[in-house]
Amino acid sequence: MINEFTMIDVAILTLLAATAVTVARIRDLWAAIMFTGIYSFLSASWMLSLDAPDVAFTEAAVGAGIATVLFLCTLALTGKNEKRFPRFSPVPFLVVTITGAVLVYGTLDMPHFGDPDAPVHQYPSPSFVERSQDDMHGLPNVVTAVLASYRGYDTMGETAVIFTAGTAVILILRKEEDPDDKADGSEEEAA
Amino acid sequence: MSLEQFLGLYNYWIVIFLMMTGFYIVISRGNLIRSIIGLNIFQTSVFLLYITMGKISGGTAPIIPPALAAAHSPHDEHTLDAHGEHALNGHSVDEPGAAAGEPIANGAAELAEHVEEIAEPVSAAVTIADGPIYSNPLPSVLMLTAIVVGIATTAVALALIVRIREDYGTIEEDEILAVDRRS
Amino acid sequence: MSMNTFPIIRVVTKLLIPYILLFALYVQFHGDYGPGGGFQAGVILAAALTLYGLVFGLEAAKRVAPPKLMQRLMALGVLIYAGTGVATMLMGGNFLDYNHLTHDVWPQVLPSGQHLGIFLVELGVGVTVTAVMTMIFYTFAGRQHIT
Amino acid sequence: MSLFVDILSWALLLAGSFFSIVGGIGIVRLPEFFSRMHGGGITDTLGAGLIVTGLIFQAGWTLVAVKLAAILFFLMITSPSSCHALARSALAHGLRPELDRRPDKLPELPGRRREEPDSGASR
Amino acid sequence: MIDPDNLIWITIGLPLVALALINLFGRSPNLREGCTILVSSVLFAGTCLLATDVFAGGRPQWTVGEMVPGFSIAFRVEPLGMLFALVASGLWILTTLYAIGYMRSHNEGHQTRFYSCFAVAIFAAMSAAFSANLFTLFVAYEVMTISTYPLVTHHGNREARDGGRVYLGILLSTSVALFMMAVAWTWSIAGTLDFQTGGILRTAFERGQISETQLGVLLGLFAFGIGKAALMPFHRWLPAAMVAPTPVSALLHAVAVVKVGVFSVMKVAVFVFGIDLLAETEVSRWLCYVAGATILLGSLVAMTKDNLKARLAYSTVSQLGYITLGAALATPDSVIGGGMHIAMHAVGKITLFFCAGAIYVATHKKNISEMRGLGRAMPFTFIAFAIAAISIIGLPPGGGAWSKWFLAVGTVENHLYWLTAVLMISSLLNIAYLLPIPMRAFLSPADTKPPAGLREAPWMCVVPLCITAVGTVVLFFASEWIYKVLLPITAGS
Amino acid sequence: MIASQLPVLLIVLPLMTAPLCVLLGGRRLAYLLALTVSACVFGISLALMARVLQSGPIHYDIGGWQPPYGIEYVVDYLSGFVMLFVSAIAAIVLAYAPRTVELEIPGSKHTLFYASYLLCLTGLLGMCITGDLFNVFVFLEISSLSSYAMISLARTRRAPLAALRYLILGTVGATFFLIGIGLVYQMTGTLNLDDIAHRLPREGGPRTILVAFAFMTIGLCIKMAVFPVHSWLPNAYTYAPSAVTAFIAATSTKVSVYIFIRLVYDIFTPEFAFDLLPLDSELTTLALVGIFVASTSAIYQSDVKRLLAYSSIAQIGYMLLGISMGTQEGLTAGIVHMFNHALIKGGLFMVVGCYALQLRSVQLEDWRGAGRTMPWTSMAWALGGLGLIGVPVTVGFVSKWLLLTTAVQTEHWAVAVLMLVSSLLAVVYIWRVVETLYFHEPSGRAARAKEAPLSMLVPTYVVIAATLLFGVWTTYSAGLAGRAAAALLGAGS
Amino acid sequence: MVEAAPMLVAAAEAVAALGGSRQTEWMCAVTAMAILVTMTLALVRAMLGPTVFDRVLALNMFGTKTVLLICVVDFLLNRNDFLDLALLYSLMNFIGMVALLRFTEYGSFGGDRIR
Repeated sequence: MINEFTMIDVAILTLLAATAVTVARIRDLWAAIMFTGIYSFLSASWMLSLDAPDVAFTEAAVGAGIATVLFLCTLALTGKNEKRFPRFSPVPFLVVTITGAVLVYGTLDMPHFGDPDAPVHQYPSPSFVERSQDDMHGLPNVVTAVLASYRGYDTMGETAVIFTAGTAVILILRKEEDPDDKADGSEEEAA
Repeated sequence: MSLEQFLGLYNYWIVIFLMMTGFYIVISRGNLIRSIIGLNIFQTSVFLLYITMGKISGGTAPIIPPALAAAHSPHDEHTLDAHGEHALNGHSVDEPGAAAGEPIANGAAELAEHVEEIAEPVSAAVTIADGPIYSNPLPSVLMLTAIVVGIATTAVALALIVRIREDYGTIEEDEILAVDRRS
Repeated sequence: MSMNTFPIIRVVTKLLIPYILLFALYVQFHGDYGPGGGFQAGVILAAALTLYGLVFGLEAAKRVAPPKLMQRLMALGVLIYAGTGVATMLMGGNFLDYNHLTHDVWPQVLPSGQHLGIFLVELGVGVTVTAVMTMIFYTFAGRQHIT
Repeated sequence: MSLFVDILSWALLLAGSFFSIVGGIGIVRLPEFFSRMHGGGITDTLGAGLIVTGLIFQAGWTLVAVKLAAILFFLMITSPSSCHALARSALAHGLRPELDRRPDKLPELPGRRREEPDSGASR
Repeated sequence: MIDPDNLIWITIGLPLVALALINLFGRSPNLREGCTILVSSVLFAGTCLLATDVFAGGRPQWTVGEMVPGFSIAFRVEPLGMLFALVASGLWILTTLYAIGYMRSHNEGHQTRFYSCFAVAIFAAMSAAFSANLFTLFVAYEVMTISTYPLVTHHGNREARDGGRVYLGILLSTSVALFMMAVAWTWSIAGTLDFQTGGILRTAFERGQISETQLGVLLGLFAFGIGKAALMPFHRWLPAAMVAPTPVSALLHAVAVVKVGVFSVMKVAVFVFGIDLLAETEVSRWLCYVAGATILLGSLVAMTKDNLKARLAYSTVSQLGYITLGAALATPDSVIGGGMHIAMHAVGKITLFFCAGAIYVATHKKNISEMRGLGRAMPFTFIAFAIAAISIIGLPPGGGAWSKWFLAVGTVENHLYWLTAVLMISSLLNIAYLLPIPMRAFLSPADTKPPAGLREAPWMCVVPLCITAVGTVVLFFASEWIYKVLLPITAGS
Repeated sequence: MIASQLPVLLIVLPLMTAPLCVLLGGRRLAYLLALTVSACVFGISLALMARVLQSGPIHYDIGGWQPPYGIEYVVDYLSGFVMLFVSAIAAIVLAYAPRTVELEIPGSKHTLFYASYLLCLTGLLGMCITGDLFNVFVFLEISSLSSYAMISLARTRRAPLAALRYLILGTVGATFFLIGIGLVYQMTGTLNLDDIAHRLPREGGPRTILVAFAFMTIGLCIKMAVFPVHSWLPNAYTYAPSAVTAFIAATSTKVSVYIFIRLVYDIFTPEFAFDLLPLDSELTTLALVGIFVASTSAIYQSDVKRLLAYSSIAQIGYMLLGISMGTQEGLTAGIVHMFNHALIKGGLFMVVGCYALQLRSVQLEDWRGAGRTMPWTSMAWALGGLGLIGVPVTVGFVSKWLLLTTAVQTEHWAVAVLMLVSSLLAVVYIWRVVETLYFHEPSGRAARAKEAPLSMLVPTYVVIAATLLFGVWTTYSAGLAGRAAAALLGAGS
Repeated sequence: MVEAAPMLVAAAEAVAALGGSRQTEWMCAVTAMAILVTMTLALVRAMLGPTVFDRVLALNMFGTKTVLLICVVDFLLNRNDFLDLALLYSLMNFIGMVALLRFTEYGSFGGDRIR
């Protein structure tokens, strides 16, 4: 069943592949970063077409927004130019090829794309979508329901991850001579 | 390898290709920032893998439009499942051209009368063929978490790279090695 | 150091930022109904602050959202989230069992304990994410160059 | 009425698509940066504007239309301003339009970059 | 009268009590050493008490519990172990006494550590002696290795380190790589590790779970794995350990370490394989050859050594060969001879070491060639040396005569006449390297005039060595009693 | 009510205390909070274990949702056991930490450091307690991220680099794990561990499941630092602050091993993993090669922390050996070695911290002769080292013995022999340090050094004493491990 | 049970109102393809781009085209609540551009340079 969705699907996938290869091959680091942003945009678009708007939303915000800014910040701090472009190295390529081949081998028994009989769609029964209307008293967004309630504990872990990352970044980059015991490592660098 | 198989799996394969591109960037060991970029791409592609799993043909995003949600009453939880199902089934997204009113009315009437007799031909034609199926929300939820984990890792990695650059004066793998060897 | 050489960007940014904030709030509180939620809202808020910082300089951004405050908010968000779980425990349920939350707080908007719980939890996520993302930007941008 | 609106919106969509592709071809085929900006401009303003307007017609007077309008507003503000900034930046970095081949062009002095950025843009 | 079962944990626990007291009073030497003496005396008394029961036919036992799931620490006293325990605990008193004199006159450091490790070593010796299964024996064996390492390297200098390296290296590697493997293997085929009269491998062998060749390999793993038995070529640790202070050498060579080694070999031969099985299958024949070679080579090397302690060390290697031979011959007489030799050699060799130490304390001389004419200044020491040497050589009225006799009988019973010859030659060699020492001391004139004021070592050193010298003679007359008490272990299953 | 909520408190308490530290600020307060909470967590895990022993596994539905929908906690023998020692080590290391933290981490970072420490603990415990596969990933990342930060804190410039290398490899590992989770999810439609175990199509080995298993294994192997993918570990352990090294080395890899055990025995079942995939033989080979390579590298290190790091890699090999044998005894050995190695390595790294504090160096040459000026610390090293070697009466022996008997029983002769031989390599590298401490003239630093402060020595000795205690009393180490193994195999088949 | 029927009908109609006609869907598909083609072209320029600015220009254009694509796909999928996403995209695109400009122009994000 090839329809317009398939066409969009193929087109976005092709663009994704092209972007990924470009990132791998482009010389300028900043350009690689920008292409990573593009990659995020594209994958978000594809996620959207795969009925995952929440993920698309997040991926766009994170991958294309925050991550790009962070990468550029780092690049500004470390110097723009990559000194030596890595030559093609056969060993990593071999590793990657083998890994990829194994994965492809693994796909052969997978339920096909969009197959309604896939275990993912058959189990648990009733599905989250069916249940959540009762459980959540009419909360429309099932993803939110699953995220915050059914798997709220995961999300708490996620919050903890973010908090950990914040703490980690401050720990790593705070000035050592900072005499202030409390918060804020960078306030005295005004001007 | 049949065409059907190819069509059913090519999405996975491209995603695998993307993953491996990212993985290659990580392990080809050049610039540290580039490694992190590779890591980013690798992870993003894994997100794609998950999202592909959640997709169901002819499905739609697991956000139940408020109008439909309103049809649910929180009180009659007893029969709620059946109602919800049929209310959804009443509408067919993929047949926009058809005059929507009649079959829905039919279906709804049928349902209202004989919820149990769903197997009856008339209603069956409406319900089974193409109800709005919702894609699985669980992969989305997992990936929301994974995205957060990914950006957290990226942030920490970049912070480390800044420190390394300040201490070593370079972020190239081989130069760092050289500096280390000298000292 | 702000982007003094780009007056148009400055103007446009000034124009946009209120709307971005509005958008963030919309995403935060509309997350139950459409795509979005605490995390996304947090990122957008942080992006707004980042944009402000990019265009008007780090110091300006720090005046708007002081790092000390942000560092505390980082912690606060996690506490809100886990605190909600603890509250459900104190009310006799399992951890994060929102059905045990009283839901007569605002019946029109939050018709059930689940709604209230999700609301609180998303708020926690939003606060943490905003604070952490902003903090991360501050720390990176505030780092001095060594050439 | 409904059909008329539909047809109008289809036309807008098609036009938008056309300009979009034209702009795309422009950005690939045109010879140098400043002329390519022209291609980019076409897609960003004409293409985007027409398509979004077409969609607004599709949506009718609903919240969706408001959102679309907001998007259009956003695009119309941000895209040109970033293009403008880009051009400025390009000029400041010494990139000269192909047509601007003055013989008496001054060599770039690193120290003067900030002071004379407008010389190219105002012409 | 205390219940014999309780006596087991009392006797095993006493050295640990001593350990605690030693560390408690570490700061006041008199109190510390007084405690050691006191506890060791009590221990000896307790052991004697226990011995009366065991030799009367009692088999007290005490199970501590599982140390590793399925493997318990358990104790069960039988005559061979009892004999060993008696020797060890009795000699501990004397060694302590001697050590006090030696250590004080040398102003050695770390004395608290020294006495602590000593106590732990005795603890390990007692545990090994009473062990009811191979697992317990192995654990005790390893504890012994570790606890004696600080003693060997007591001086803490480069020489001590090198000696310690060899000591620990050989003992640990053999025990881990071979002994442990052998224990595990035994367990896997026999299903148990409990010592039983008549052996535990018999049924497995009869069921065909282990072939004759494998049995031989297993025996080899045991024989070489128990490195403390100093079977060649794993004997190098013994001379290397000579860097230790003399009381330690005495402990190592006479009381604890080597005796644990040969005792383990005996135990394995008698209670794991069973002498009947060994005799039937003749898998231990090769071990006889190795033991014979060790006996001969040990004596030959001892001849070449001028350093007194080194000579004694190689003598020990040779003598240990006798005991191993006793086990390997696997006849009742030879086994009893081997068991007896544990006691005989212990008392004899400790006397020799005490003498060596006393000489060193008094004159600071280590080499035999420097000892001419010392006998007149130190008559007690050298007379004791002579008596003990006679015992080691195997001449009456030394106790060694009997044990060597039984071993010789064993070789004849096995029709291994050339081994009988080896025993004879070795005894001749013993004479050649041991007797000249007291002879020269008394008969040769000194090369140089001994310094004025040269006299016996402190009484704390001399008294113990006199007692042990008398002991060798006493054992000569007590041998029949020993024979009788050891007889039960040779009974068939 | 509290009793039924204990499983949650175990996680939520440290999770909430971490932000509380940040919120309140003040390093002293943060430390006290962290210490109190980690002690509480230890108490809670004790209580949970007691309940499990009393009334069987505990299930707790978070949010009140039944498992296929919600996430559940499962506390059974295995997870309870792992949590017990992880929380114990965390509490003890925290009690030990302040002096070294003061020295090695800039003062302004202390508050956040303790917050990170708590987060790391949360992550580790969360991985153990959860019954949901994806949740494992989330908590894995919490612990990993906080450990990256903590590793990078040391003042040496190599620390951030080590942390980054760890991060890159660790993230690749985690991503592989994530891919594996995805594939499993796709084939079962569920993430709950029990559910997966029931629903996983194993018949005929679907290719997707094989690949999923392979990816999860590789991912975990990276986290466990199994031989070919271990390269992150030496640097990370070497350059991290002492307290961090002690904590991470003792707990982090163990928790990954725990997940691996869960994976093999609970989810995929040994029949699938070992019969369909030749995972056992491959893992055994890898483990053995890893043991030899890592132990040999350890011998040549001049940096003591690095030496211990390589030894950790080798020890992981022993755990894998046990796990890959596929029998209950082997599994018991693997599990108990997790516990034992946690104690030993924790203790040894704490000792290293003591030296680092007093000598300001972890280079072996700077430690020369420190045995005289820091006798207690040095003795702790020696005792801990004995545990690592696997001498009887230490915990190391228990696991080695179990491994050996299993190998012999299942007739993996080569494995048994190689394992024993490899454990001799440990003697070499541990003893090198011991000799440096005791048999060299004190270096400049060591001569001036004083004994480590009591606040560090006491926790260190608590751990060291535990290595001795659990070496003889295994009811709650090997005993629990045995029950855990029995439960795993009972449920799996 | 009987009272629920009118509500069901109302709900069904509401959903029907969201759906467009078949032709519109087709139109949208065409537009989407056109946008994708433009995106491809932009990507080509971004890869070729001799100067930094060409690349930035192309990337910017790519971003705005993505926004449009989202809008169109929304209509294609009949899920208009995704439009928030388009808004977010344009916002992120803008921020990315500003960050890039700041990067190329100032080479720093706040702190001073020390030499």
